[in-house]
Amino acid sequence: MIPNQELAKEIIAKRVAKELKDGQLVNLGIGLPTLVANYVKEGVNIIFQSENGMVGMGPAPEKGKEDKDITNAGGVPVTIMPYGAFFDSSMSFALIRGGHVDVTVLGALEVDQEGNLANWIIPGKMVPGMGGAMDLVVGAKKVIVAMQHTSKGQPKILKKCRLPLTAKGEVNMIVTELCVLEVTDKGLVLKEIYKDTTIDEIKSLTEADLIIPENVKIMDI
Amino acid sequence: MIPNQELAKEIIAKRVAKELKDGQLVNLGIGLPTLVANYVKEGVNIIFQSENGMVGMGPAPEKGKEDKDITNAGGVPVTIMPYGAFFDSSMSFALIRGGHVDVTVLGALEVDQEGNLANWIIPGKMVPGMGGAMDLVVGAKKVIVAMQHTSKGQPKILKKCRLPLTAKGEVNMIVTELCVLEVTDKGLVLKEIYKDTTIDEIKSLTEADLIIPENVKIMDI
Amino acid sequence: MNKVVDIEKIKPLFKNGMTLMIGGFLACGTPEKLIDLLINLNVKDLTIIANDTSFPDKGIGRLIVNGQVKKVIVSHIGTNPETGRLMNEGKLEVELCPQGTLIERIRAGGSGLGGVLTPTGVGTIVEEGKQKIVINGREYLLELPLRADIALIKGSIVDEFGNTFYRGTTRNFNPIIALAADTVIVEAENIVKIGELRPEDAMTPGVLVDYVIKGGE
Amino acid sequence: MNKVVDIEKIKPLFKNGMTLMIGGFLACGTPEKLIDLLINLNVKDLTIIANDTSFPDKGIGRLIVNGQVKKVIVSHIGTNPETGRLMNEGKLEVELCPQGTLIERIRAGGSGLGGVLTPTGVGTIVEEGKQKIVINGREYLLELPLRADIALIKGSIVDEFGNTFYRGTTRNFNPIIALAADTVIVEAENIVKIGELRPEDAMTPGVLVDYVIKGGE
Repeated sequence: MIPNQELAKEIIAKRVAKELKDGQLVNLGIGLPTLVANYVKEGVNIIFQSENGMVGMGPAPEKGKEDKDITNAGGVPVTIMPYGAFFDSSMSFALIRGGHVDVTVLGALEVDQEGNLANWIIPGKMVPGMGGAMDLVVGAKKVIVAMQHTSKGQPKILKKCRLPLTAKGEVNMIVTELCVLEVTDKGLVLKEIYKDTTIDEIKSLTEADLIIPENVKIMDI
Repeated sequence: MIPNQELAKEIIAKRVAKELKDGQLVNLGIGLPTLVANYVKEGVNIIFQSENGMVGMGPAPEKGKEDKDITNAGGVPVTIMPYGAFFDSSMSFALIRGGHVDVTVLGALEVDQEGNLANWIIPGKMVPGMGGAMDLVVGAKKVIVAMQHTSKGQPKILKKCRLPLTAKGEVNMIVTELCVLEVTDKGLVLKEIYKDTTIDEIKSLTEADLIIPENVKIMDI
Repeated sequence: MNKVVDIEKIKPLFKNGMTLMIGGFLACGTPEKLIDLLINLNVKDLTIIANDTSFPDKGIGRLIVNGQVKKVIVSHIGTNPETGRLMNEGKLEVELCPQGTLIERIRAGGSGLGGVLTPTGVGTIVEEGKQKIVINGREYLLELPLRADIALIKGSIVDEFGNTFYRGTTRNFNPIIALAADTVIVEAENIVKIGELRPEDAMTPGVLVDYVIKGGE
Repeated sequence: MNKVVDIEKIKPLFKNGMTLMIGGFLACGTPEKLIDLLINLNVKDLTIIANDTSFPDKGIGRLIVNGQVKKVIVSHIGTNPETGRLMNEGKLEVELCPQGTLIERIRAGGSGLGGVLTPTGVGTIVEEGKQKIVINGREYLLELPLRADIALIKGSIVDEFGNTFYRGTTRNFNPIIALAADTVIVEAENIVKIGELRPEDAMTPGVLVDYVIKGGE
């Protein structure tokens, strides 16, 4: 376990950043996934999409230089890169649902060994709504779930999601502070583990069945 | 009969022009309907749509002042009024099919007493294609057929169209050089006749059944 | 051709029980002066179709807090706790719709389409009560059109005829809802004379607009 | 980030039997230099999806006259007598599609929709072989998506990243086909540096574009 929350998030964000390839169009969800942008390597040009109507989203503006007309999907002022474009919501989701977004990175409440994802509602408790998440998960070419491995010690990687789904069988990869899992037809394959954990620890913190190949690599971040 | 073709077309165009009300968005088909624009009264502002991607279409440019990037649906250079807008084809047909076009004026090969229209194909002979006509006839709030009453002496206003239809039951009004017909649930009502014709002559040149009210007006153009 | 009116002029348009579409994404691109007007008029039992219910002190959020809304059709309510509270108390009906589906439903309503087939929501509770159609072996949900009585739009630069240019990310739902309502009102940050906007910049053609009112900057 | 290439570079992309979408409306907004290239390469058995087959001496019309086309999916062929002649001789397959339906089918193909329901064509031969769906008592045709291997686009001002601005009525099918093809090539009337186009003017976002080539003016 990585009790330090900040370190956990940093590990996840760094590892996800390594999945992004030069020239890709990427949508980062609110919260933890947003941190990924901070760890993209120099020389790797990633184009960020914001589903409220922009590609080429840039970093946060300097204090006092905020432009009220340029915000991200969280309603927060951002900037746009010189190669960026603004458009309306129907174009934004044409890009998303039409397979033009290469990678989407989202958080999860639960994810399971069939690639199902639940991240938009806890009935009777928290009903934020799905926003653009359902379209992103269905439409993006690659779906990466970026989340802490457990929630209050309880597994979030399950045999079968119990919460209402965001999408069925669309997740391709799960990155936590402990490991990298690939979703395959046969189930979840453990690809990498963090240097300070063990396969046994990961198994103990995961409800889903894990396929453990012979050579599980140490997460390189 | 009005043997003078030019006069016939002028009568039709003048009469259709009177149907257009201030502020309406109007699409004029290629050919005869285009002439309607010449007869709109001073002070009546009609906004013309061209389905290739413009509202606020203006008159033909002066010779030598053509702009290759501003053409109408016939591919011919036109101008745009200061209140006009350019857009793509999906927006253009959102306007058309979405009921935002108040009036469309089209020619016809045949029209019938149920408001059916045929104007896009003579199988084995002439297959120009429907272009935007099917969408216009289905989508516009009011559909006016503007055509000469007969073709080579043969009726074009039929009991039932014989050619493949452009749309079913969408025509609201038929304007020829001889008369104005309104399409109603009960059939075609003769509303006006041209000053130099008679109801009997119109009947003899029309295959469709006509409903003749007590007071048929003289066409006021 | 001049559609610019004093805000007094449009007051009679609003009635209790109406369906409104309102532009904006978390208040970016929302016509705040028109929201002020709705609060002033205190019209009730509104159905609001929009991306979200904003924050309690901004845009649509203010109508929620002021108890004027009977139902919302939105993709997200998480930024306005009052929406969730009223929903849980049974005082506000919330229909959640995936964002991409919501904007397509509005576009369909405004462009004469009977519906669209989307893969979004298949296998989730979003599919409940909806027709499923299989195309080339893949399941799609048939999503139906949405329309409103009035659309409230925020434009950055608007000419007197209603041609509207949206700056930055203020565009979002605005140009699409302009297609899907019986009456369209644009709140303009800047009003210019006819002819001052390039025809290519009229992201909403003025022909769709009924009234232009001057908003704040 | 610079996608501007010499026209030689894109030659290997074209193969016999491909499906191409080509922008333009009666040649206004058609990339003529890319048409030149196709004629030069003499690729055959093409399927072309476009608004029309233009005139015999312009745009797509030239490919028809040159005998390179196996099938067209268009709304209109009346301005090119050669299209009709080849069709009647059984040498060219012509699928006619209402213009509004055609652009929606392309948009659906480019935006992940499984289809759209349109009232256009109901009660005509256009409905043959298509599923009819009744929504609120009105009949609609289920029209299916279209996609292509390559989209050929004409832009008025294009930056090196591919962001494209269309002047006047040259826009027509161009921004929609840019969504619906595996490879997108823009012929630019004017090429500018990245940053010289306002982000609001990128009617086709550069992220959709693979190659930019310099066209004539």
